[in-house]
Amino acid sequence: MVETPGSCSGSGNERENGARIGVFICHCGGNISDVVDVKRVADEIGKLPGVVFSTTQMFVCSDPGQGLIEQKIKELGLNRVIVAACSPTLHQLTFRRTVARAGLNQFLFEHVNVREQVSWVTEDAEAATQKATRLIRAAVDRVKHLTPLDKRRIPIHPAALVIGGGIAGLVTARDLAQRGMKVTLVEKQPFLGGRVAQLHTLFPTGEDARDALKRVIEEVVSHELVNVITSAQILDSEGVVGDFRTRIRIEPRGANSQLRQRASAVAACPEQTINEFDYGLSQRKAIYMAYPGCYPPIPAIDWNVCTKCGKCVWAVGGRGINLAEQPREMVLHSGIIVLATGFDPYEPLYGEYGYGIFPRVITLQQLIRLLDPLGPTGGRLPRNDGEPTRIAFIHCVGARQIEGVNQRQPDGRVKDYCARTCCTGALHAALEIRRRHADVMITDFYQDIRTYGRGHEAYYEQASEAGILFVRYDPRHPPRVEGNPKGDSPLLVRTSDLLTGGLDVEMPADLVVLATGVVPHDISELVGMYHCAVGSDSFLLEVHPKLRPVELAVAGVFLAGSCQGPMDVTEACAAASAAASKAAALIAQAQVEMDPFIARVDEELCTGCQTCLTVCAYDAITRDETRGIAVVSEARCTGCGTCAATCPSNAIQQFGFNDAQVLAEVKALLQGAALG
Amino acid sequence: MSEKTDKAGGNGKLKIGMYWAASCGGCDISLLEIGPHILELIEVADVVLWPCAADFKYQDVVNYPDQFIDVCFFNGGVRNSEQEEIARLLRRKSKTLIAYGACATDGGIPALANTKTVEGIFAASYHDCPSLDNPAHVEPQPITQSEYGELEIPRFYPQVLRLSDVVEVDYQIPGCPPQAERVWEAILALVGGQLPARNSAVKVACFDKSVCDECPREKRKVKIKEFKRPHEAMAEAEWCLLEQGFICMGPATRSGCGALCVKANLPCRGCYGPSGEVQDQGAAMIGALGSILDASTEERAREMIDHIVDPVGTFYRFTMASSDLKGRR
Amino acid sequence: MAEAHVVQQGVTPAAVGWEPRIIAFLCYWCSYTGADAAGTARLKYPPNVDIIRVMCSGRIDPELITTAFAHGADGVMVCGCHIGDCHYISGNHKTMARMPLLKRTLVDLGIEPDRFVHEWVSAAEGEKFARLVREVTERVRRLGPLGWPQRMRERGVGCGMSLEPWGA
Amino acid sequence: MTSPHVKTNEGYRRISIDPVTRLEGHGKIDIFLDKDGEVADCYFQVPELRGFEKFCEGRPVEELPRITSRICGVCPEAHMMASAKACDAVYKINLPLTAKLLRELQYNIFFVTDHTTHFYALAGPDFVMGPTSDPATRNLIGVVRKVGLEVGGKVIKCRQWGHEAAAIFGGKPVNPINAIPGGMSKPITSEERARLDEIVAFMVEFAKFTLKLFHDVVLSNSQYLDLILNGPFRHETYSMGLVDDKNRVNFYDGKVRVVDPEGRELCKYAPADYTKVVAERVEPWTYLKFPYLKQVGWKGFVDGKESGVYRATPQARLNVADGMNSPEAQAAYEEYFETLTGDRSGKKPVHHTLAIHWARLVELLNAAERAQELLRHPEITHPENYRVLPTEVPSEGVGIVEAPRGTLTHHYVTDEKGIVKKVNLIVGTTNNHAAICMSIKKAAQGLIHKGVEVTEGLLNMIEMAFRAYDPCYGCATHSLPGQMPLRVTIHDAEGAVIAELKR
Repeated sequence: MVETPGSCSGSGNERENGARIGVFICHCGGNISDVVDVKRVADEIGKLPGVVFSTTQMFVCSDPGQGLIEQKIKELGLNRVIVAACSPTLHQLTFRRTVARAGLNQFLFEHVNVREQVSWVTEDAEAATQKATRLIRAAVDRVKHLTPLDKRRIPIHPAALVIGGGIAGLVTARDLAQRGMKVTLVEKQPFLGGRVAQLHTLFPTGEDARDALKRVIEEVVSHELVNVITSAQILDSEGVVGDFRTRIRIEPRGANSQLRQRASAVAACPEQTINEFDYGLSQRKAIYMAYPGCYPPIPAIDWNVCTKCGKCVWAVGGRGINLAEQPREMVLHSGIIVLATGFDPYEPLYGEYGYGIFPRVITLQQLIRLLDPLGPTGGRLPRNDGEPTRIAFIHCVGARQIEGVNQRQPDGRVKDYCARTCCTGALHAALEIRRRHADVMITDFYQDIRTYGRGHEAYYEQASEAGILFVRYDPRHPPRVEGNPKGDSPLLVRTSDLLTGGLDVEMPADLVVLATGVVPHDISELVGMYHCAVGSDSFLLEVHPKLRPVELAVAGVFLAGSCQGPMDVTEACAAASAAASKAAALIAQAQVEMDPFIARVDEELCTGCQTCLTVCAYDAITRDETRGIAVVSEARCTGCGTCAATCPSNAIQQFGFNDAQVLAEVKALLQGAALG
Repeated sequence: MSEKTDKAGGNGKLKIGMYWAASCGGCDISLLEIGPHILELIEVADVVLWPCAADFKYQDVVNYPDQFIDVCFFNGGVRNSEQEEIARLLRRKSKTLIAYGACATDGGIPALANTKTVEGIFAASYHDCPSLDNPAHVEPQPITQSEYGELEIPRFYPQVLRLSDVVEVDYQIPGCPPQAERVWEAILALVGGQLPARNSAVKVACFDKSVCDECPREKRKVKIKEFKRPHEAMAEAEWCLLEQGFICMGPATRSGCGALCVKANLPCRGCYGPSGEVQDQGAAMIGALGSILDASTEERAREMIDHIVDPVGTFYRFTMASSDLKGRR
Repeated sequence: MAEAHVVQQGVTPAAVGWEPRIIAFLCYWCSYTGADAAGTARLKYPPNVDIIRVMCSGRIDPELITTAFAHGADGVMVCGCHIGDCHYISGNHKTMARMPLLKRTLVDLGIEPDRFVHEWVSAAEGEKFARLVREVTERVRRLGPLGWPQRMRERGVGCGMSLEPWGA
Repeated sequence: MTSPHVKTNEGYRRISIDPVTRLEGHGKIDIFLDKDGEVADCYFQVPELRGFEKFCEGRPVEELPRITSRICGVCPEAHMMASAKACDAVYKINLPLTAKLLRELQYNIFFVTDHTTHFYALAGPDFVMGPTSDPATRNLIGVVRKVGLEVGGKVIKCRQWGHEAAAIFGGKPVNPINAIPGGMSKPITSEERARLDEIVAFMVEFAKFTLKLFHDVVLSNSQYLDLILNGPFRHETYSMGLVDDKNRVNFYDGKVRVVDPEGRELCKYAPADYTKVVAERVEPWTYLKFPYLKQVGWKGFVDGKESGVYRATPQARLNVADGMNSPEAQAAYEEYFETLTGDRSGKKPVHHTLAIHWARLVELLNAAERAQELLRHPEITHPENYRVLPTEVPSEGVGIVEAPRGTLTHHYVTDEKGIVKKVNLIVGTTNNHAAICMSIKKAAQGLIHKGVEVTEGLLNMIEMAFRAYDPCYGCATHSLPGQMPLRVTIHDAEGAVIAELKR
């Protein structure tokens, strides 16, 4: 261990704005020290003005390592601490806590990355050692400009708003309630259940989807802390973490719990419309129940279809139906918000694999409805003459698309991501068909089979054993679906089979099932309202895919389920529980702690030019008309620093990243470079 | 040695000097702009150097004791060897040396020459010019032999320097030219000893806000749809020129001028130099401008930016010599 | 000739063992994590690029870049999240407009385009980051030292030229 | 400043006047005396260069009026106007009436201000105080003290109101910016017109007063008159100046007319043709070029009909013109020529260098009167016609105005986007460069003889020859004028200082 108090006696420190810097360089058990000569670096750094202690450690993150930091802070009165080790994404928080334990403000700590960005990427040991020295030297100059910062603390109203009544929203609401949190669950549709209600059985367990759903709904609606609101539409939302005010509009249901003879009310209705629950495979009335055993178990009236003819009212003797019911508005007060807005199945473009042209080309979702004993056909597949004998599945429809090969979507992009659920889903359905009709011949056109989930691979094996024929197509030349000139079956699927070295395959089919991908449910108005980050795949974007997977960058807003990306039911529930626990933890703190790296306006320097007012994506900057200067709302600011780079007078500075600090880094890194 | 020096020296009045080096003379004129105050000024102060207005001589200045001049206003930057020497001389002879005007503080318009080479400048004047008659390709030389002896002219420097590049400066008075009212206020503050502690970074006779602060035009908080050059469109009278798409340096420019150019319906070009604690006016403006484009794609952003035909000449119109990079490579 | 009036300009040729000095400004969420990914994958790249971390590429003030060149950087890199993937919604949209504008300005001042690189690097693109560093370092190496500070000192910036002849 | 180690050749003495004071800009004079103490030769050197021609390249042409006005802060309007006119030509714009009126109006008001400055601050002291009076008082303040505070007040008021007028047009009192391709950046309101009317009315009165002052102080002083008529300050050159379609003096617009020493027209050219008439020589010992008349040719620093040397001064403008465009000024014009040539028609040119001061005052009156006339034009406050937008593709253009110090030419070439590719400038003072050298030499030869003691007053009289041109080396060199006061050193044959003149 090298200790070098020499070069920086008291006076020296005064010149360095009184900084007493301790530097701890990690061997990382050789990960760093095998390449970087850490001892030499410690020596070099020890000579810098302001540095009163410089040492190396086998594992700085270990208990002895952290112990040493605390000890030296107390012993030498260190007021700045630098650790050069792995990436800050791993241990920055660890060491902040360490220095805090020793009574030093945690933001007087600086983390230098000499593993991921030095020892692991550099071959030449000498060069790596010099680079490490430069980076730490820059940190030394940077920390001289650091000031103690406090995390922002904002009180939290102990209630949660969950948006979306699908499986993810339900699970989130349940978990929150079970943790004793007050929850309001709002659903746009008149009925809960979302997409899962439209499934028949669930993989990999094969259990009945609606039974599972029913159990969750029971747990939710029976819980006294949960308030469920259906037919609810979000109008606008204001406020910040801890104190959101969300205004909603509740469409009139038309029917209420006094309605006894529900069946006759529905039967009496003369109006028919397409039943979106069956993906257009059936019709429903203007007053309807979404599905058998749906919740709430009360019919709802579709006002777009209802003519207010009154027949239903007559049929039930006027009790329980009110055609004059008016919409209501209310404001929901919550400390946090969970978005569980779900997905929509990919709707193939007209003519994509013959979709829309040939009635016998259907989507996997439609097939699942057809297989449902309670579905439009009571579980029977469409007949032509006799049971269909040949069914072709085509995978990756509206998924893993290739620019230039697949037709662009209305948004100008192609759906290049894997929808993850359709492989298993398709095989699950195919096997179901085989179980029911031993004689059906099934061909499965795929580019890759991705039955990645636990127990999912079994479907693939069973399918192969069950004699389902797999044809692998080249994604650059996807199969073509055509009408069949020969009468034996209405359709033809053509492609060349990679498995047989590109042999041309021409497969007659009575039914073509498109295993379609998934797209996020359109929530553009919510995205604007809550300043959500959205990925190029137009799913909502978490703060960090691994480290903070269920949080949005906007404090207090969480993600649950497939609004974040394609998920099967298992994953959606897991994500929902994760979101619930994160949200609950936040509420439990009673106050929220936020990183202090926010922007602040120097009132002296602000010239009132108003350039910054349009740049904040979070509307955190407003103009104080009386003083004619800009003001940053601490609670709204997410600390990106964009406004700081915008301000033409450098009047806006970002804590932790102000000009002095970053410029000090730049100049320190370039020491000596000036000599060419 | 002339009695007038003693006169200037003897009566305990403030002794002021005004010198013009690498500038256009507008600064001297701007000092005359204080108008009637001139008569007040000569009551409290003696001019001991003001070449364009009075016959005080180089020899006098040389003979003045060091620190003899109480306040010396030095306008213009340093373009040649003579100007550097005079700057050093006046620093020696002055208690307070003030860089007066954009050329002295930031290089000013002449520092646009820092974006060109010396060879290019000479070529444009002496070799490649439509009205030229110079078959022998003659160029001015520092020393020329005549039949009677050597003739000498000063060395031309590689680029324009600020006064503070050459000598220690006590205060900066920005502006092209500085506004008379501001200057008179500063002179009064000076006489009353109310100026802040001297420091080459201290700017006086100006405000800390930006030109927008003095600009009467309305901000509508909209992003810029497209850029327009001043001659390409009629500007809406009451509305912020920048929001209309005319590049206006106002947001990145120190106030004090009274937003005169915008009031004349033309965008600010930044003659008062950077505002706040900014070092590099151009970089600050680029940071601001880039943040307020109404462009959602890179292509659109590039299209818009391509209509900014002369970034350097626009963002560094007056401050090339004080910018981070100082000039062209 | 004009030279008669000017001290000879131009930096001394690349000192033996000269190594390019390149500063890279990276946003924390995408590009910095991308650089970490390169490390985790043990991809090798030259040691000439020193990384400075900011929360969002929108924080990267052009003044940071002019300062870097003015203090002797031979090259500068700016990396942020791909357009559409910004964790602060649209911080990188500002970068998207600032950097090309700044680049044109730098080029007009004689800084070769290859010395200033602006690229999008996602958290997953460790390979891309490593490749970028290799390419940029190589290009800058071919261009040689920029040597801005001594170039300007030779022209009298900050010190004057004290050129003879003149009288006094 | 001359370096101590600059060599003077065997057998000669050097007198350095470095620099000349009370002019805008920096000029340096080296006089060489032979063994007999007679003037062997005399060099006037301009030690600066700024390179506007070069650094205007790459700039958008519409910015040049704002950039080139910084060539000279003493006459920024001149450069702004010439530049704006060149821009109009580049874009092939025909200005609407109100735009033309406003520009000429602003320009004439500027002329009043500028001529006032020169007469009272720069030239006046020599006459009011006397050529050999105490240098300490030989300045504006001295003048003010002598003629009285009331007059001084007028002078200051005239300048101040002049700049207030400039501000009304251009926003800025110094370095205005308002002339742009296609016209002016803003119209003037009837309120502003009313205020301008007040200002201009005062200026007319002030101009008359100044002419009277010149009569009382100068013309009625026989010594001065003798100095003007018979002093070593006369030589015959060609004259150049801008005239309107009736060959009357016009500062803002028209064609450039050149007459020979006898007053016969040599040529009359449109701005675009300037290169057919004027060419510029380069000498190694000065940064400033020497324009001359191509048709006549460069014969060195000599005057007369055979030499291409010409002058472009207030006097030259009167010489080339058949008259003035305003009544009072016309009267003054006739008196001027009658007094100096005996021919009130103005057909016979005046060549007395010191009489340029008088000519300047005739112009002062003309500018004020002309401004008054323009201001009363009904279209002057038209709310739209102050500007048009360019429609043509920009290419090349020349703009010419009369700067107070001579004919000012701006010549631009641009690409199809209006980005400047080439700039050429011939500014007022440069036209007179050769003539100035000659006047100085002539004055020196006339004044310095064997045995004559070289006094400060004597040297100031050499400076007077120079000052008459109101030369502006800010303009001329488009350089950064730096002035040093007068110092005279007399070296002996070995170059050693044998006498250091102190004032």
